[in-house]
Amino acid sequence: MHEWALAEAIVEYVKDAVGGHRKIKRLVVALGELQSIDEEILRFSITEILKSEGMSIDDLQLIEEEAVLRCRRCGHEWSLKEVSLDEEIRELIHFVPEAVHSYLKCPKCGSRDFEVVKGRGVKIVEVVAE
Amino acid sequence: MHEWALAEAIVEYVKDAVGGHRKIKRLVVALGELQSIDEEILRFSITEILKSEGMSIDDLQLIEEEAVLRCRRCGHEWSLKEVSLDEEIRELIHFVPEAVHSYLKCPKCGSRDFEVVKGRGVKIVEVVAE
Amino acid sequence: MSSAYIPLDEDFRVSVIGRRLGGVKRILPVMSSKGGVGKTLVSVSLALALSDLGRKVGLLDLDITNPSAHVALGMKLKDLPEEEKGVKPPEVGGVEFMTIAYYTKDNPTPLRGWEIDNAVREILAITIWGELDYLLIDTPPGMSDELLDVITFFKPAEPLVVATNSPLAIKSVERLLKLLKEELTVKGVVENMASGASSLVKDLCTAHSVSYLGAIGFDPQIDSKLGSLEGIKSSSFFRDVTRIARKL
Amino acid sequence: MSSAYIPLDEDFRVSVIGRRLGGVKRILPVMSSKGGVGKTLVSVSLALALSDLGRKVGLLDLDITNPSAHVALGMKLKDLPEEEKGVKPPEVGGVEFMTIAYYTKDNPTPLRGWEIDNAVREILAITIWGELDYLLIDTPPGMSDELLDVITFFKPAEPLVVATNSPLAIKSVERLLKLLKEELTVKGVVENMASGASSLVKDLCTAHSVSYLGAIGFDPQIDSKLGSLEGIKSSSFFRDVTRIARKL
Ligand SMILES: Nc1ncnc2c1ncn2[C@@H]1O[C@H](COP(=O)(O)OP(=O)(O)O)[C@@H](O)[C@H]1O
Ligand SMILES: Nc1ncnc2c1ncn2[C@@H]1O[C@H](COP(=O)(O)OP(=O)(O)O)[C@@H](O)[C@H]1O
Ligand SMILES: [Mg+2]
Ligand SMILES: [Mg+2]
Ligand SMILES: [Mg+2]
Ligand SMILES: [Mg+2]
Ligand code: NI
Ligand code: NI
Ligand SMILES: [Zn+2]
Ligand SMILES: [Zn+2]
Repeated sequence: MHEWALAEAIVEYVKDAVGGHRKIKRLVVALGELQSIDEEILRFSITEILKSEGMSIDDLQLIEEEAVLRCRRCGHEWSLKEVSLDEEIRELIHFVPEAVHSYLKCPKCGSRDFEVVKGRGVKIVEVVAE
Repeated sequence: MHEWALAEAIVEYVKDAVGGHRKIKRLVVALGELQSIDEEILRFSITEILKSEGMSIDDLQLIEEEAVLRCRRCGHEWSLKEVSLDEEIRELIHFVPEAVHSYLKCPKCGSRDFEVVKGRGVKIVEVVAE
Repeated sequence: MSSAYIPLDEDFRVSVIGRRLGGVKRILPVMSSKGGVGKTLVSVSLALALSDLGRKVGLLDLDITNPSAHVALGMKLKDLPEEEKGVKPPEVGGVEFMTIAYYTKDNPTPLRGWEIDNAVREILAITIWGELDYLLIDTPPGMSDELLDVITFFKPAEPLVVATNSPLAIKSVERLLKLLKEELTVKGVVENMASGASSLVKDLCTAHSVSYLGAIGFDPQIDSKLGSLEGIKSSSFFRDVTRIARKL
Repeated sequence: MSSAYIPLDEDFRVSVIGRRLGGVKRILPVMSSKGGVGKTLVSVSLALALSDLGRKVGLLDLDITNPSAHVALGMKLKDLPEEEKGVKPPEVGGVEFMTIAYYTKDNPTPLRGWEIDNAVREILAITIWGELDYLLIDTPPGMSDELLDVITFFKPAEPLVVATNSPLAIKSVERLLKLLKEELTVKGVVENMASGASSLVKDLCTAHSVSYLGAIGFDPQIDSKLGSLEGIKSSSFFRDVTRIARKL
């Protein structure tokens, strides 16, 4: 349930973004595949925290973003489907996505000098106040 | 005259970029203000080196790019006009532009945690083979 | 380009960092651009010493690509920290201890600078510290992402700078003091592996108008005591650190 | 975002690096993720020792945010290197020596990772090495940009890994060996500040199937000799390094 902590950060950010507004019309949050965020828990947490702040939300969109990784050494791009990451390791990456460099290598050249081009973690895409 | 070394790198890159072509139609190189590249020396060097490789060029465009710096701490954006950099220090930055962090601070908040957003150094903008 | 540093005001994680540190009375990053001067041993021992003196203490290892505070503390990295509306730093020797090593498990973890910065922001956003009198931060050598992030995210930080009387360390620490003094107030300098014969570190403090907080003598036994809390606490290193802890 | 790493195949500077290193027979990066184990002293002394043995030697300080090889060598940083179709590394004690400190002049130079990477590429593109039997590279601790760039740009590199028998150093070196062996052949491990009593470093070599290249004893005089070539060469440290140099 560390999703709650991320939800607190999201709400903190949203509060700033909408100024004094109490009603959020739309909030779009991308969930990068690498971090395996529990969508339902995050949705619940954001809604609860907004409520406790006396705020409401019409439309909370959580959209999944596929992870794309690219090797800085050889240029190869790949997705998580191409590699195997067991449940236990996914759990570690869930907390700090950069830990992926401890467990994965480029499937083409074997280097750990790769980057997560897309789908690392949580990202706010859009906030619209009433 | 370390511009010669950069010209060698540019030609090496261009040779790759145009495959086996011997005639370059257009080469556009941006010269970031921060690095104070001597335009005439660079032009001379590129032309000479191309010639020595049995290659020719129609149109060599060297365009100046103003430097823009942005403070990572306070967000302030500034240009080199806003600060003073004497000749001696410009010479040091000429060789390794990152040395700018040894000599400049954000004019607004005093932090050295700023980045060169634009106009750092030499950059190839366009290569067109015949 | 994808590999960019996210501007502070565009990163939702940054918005919550102030609140996460809200219950912390004093933040003491242990710093030195020179490696091997004793940052990790000083931060670990200082945390244990302050806890023994009855203070509530947290310890955060921010040496992201080479964490080693857990090795000094003898943590086995078997279990993950508890989750409860965030990550609760496990307790060791009375100290709330957080490290990326819980997740990287002593595997090589090569990270480019922007990845280090990303990991730091993530850790700061999800770690739920209790009410603390002191948060000690172990930092890596060099003058790059972790160090700049410490200056950015921990306010007001009171850096403890560790120096030895090696000329290479003196030069590095000089550069660091110059940088730190531009942005914040340095708590002081700790001299480590002090021999008594050299006054280089004291002279450095005078030259840069920072406090000399005390000396830790060379302790030939310390390496053999690492990994055990009782071992560390029985060392002359720890006795010297405790003397410094009383002054903070 | 502006703060991005330039992909290798989009950076014109990268195209010339191979040629710049074309006259170099062997490239020996001196590495250790642990700070303070002696990387800088080993690389400096090894360069001087190999030169004394009649080899053509270059030395490159790639500890970009905390360069210190020039301090050990006693370079004053007054003059800029000569320019002649590039930058000619000045000679010191028979060694061609290149460092960013010629340009940063012992000022604090905090750089984010992508800036370090940029500086490394720039230096490699403009430095004109002579014909060299050996190019030694001093590297920083940690496992970030400089280290990854060494693996990327220097091929084939034969890393010399420096270790001490401190448990923290052993753990760091273990992670480094694991990483290096994934990508290249490690030349071997140098044990520094060896006491004779501990076999931790030898055991590490056995466990990871890398050569143990020899030991450098603890030299209580070495700090007082830094900054002078004659000083360094008269040390027991240098005598031990020379023994290792003969084996390379
Ligand atoms: N006071 C001391 N006496 C003896 N050895 C010490 C002392 N302080 C540090 N050391 C040695 O230095 C090594 C590096 O210390 P460490 O705390 O890891 O430095 P840093 O974190 O600055 O890299 C330790 O493992 C130990 O061997
Ligand atoms: N063999 C040795 N005997 C005594 N002291 C040493 C020895 N090797 C290194 N040192 C000490 O360790 C310090 C750090 O060495 P340095 O080469 O700068 O390490 P690194 O480059 O790995 O950080 C030196 O300034 C010196 O004080
Ligand atoms: Mg440390
Ligand atoms: Mg540490
Ligand atoms: Mg060094
Ligand atoms: Mg160095
Ligand atoms: Ni969770
Ligand atoms: Ni020039
Ligand atoms: Zn690859
Ligand atoms: Zn600023």
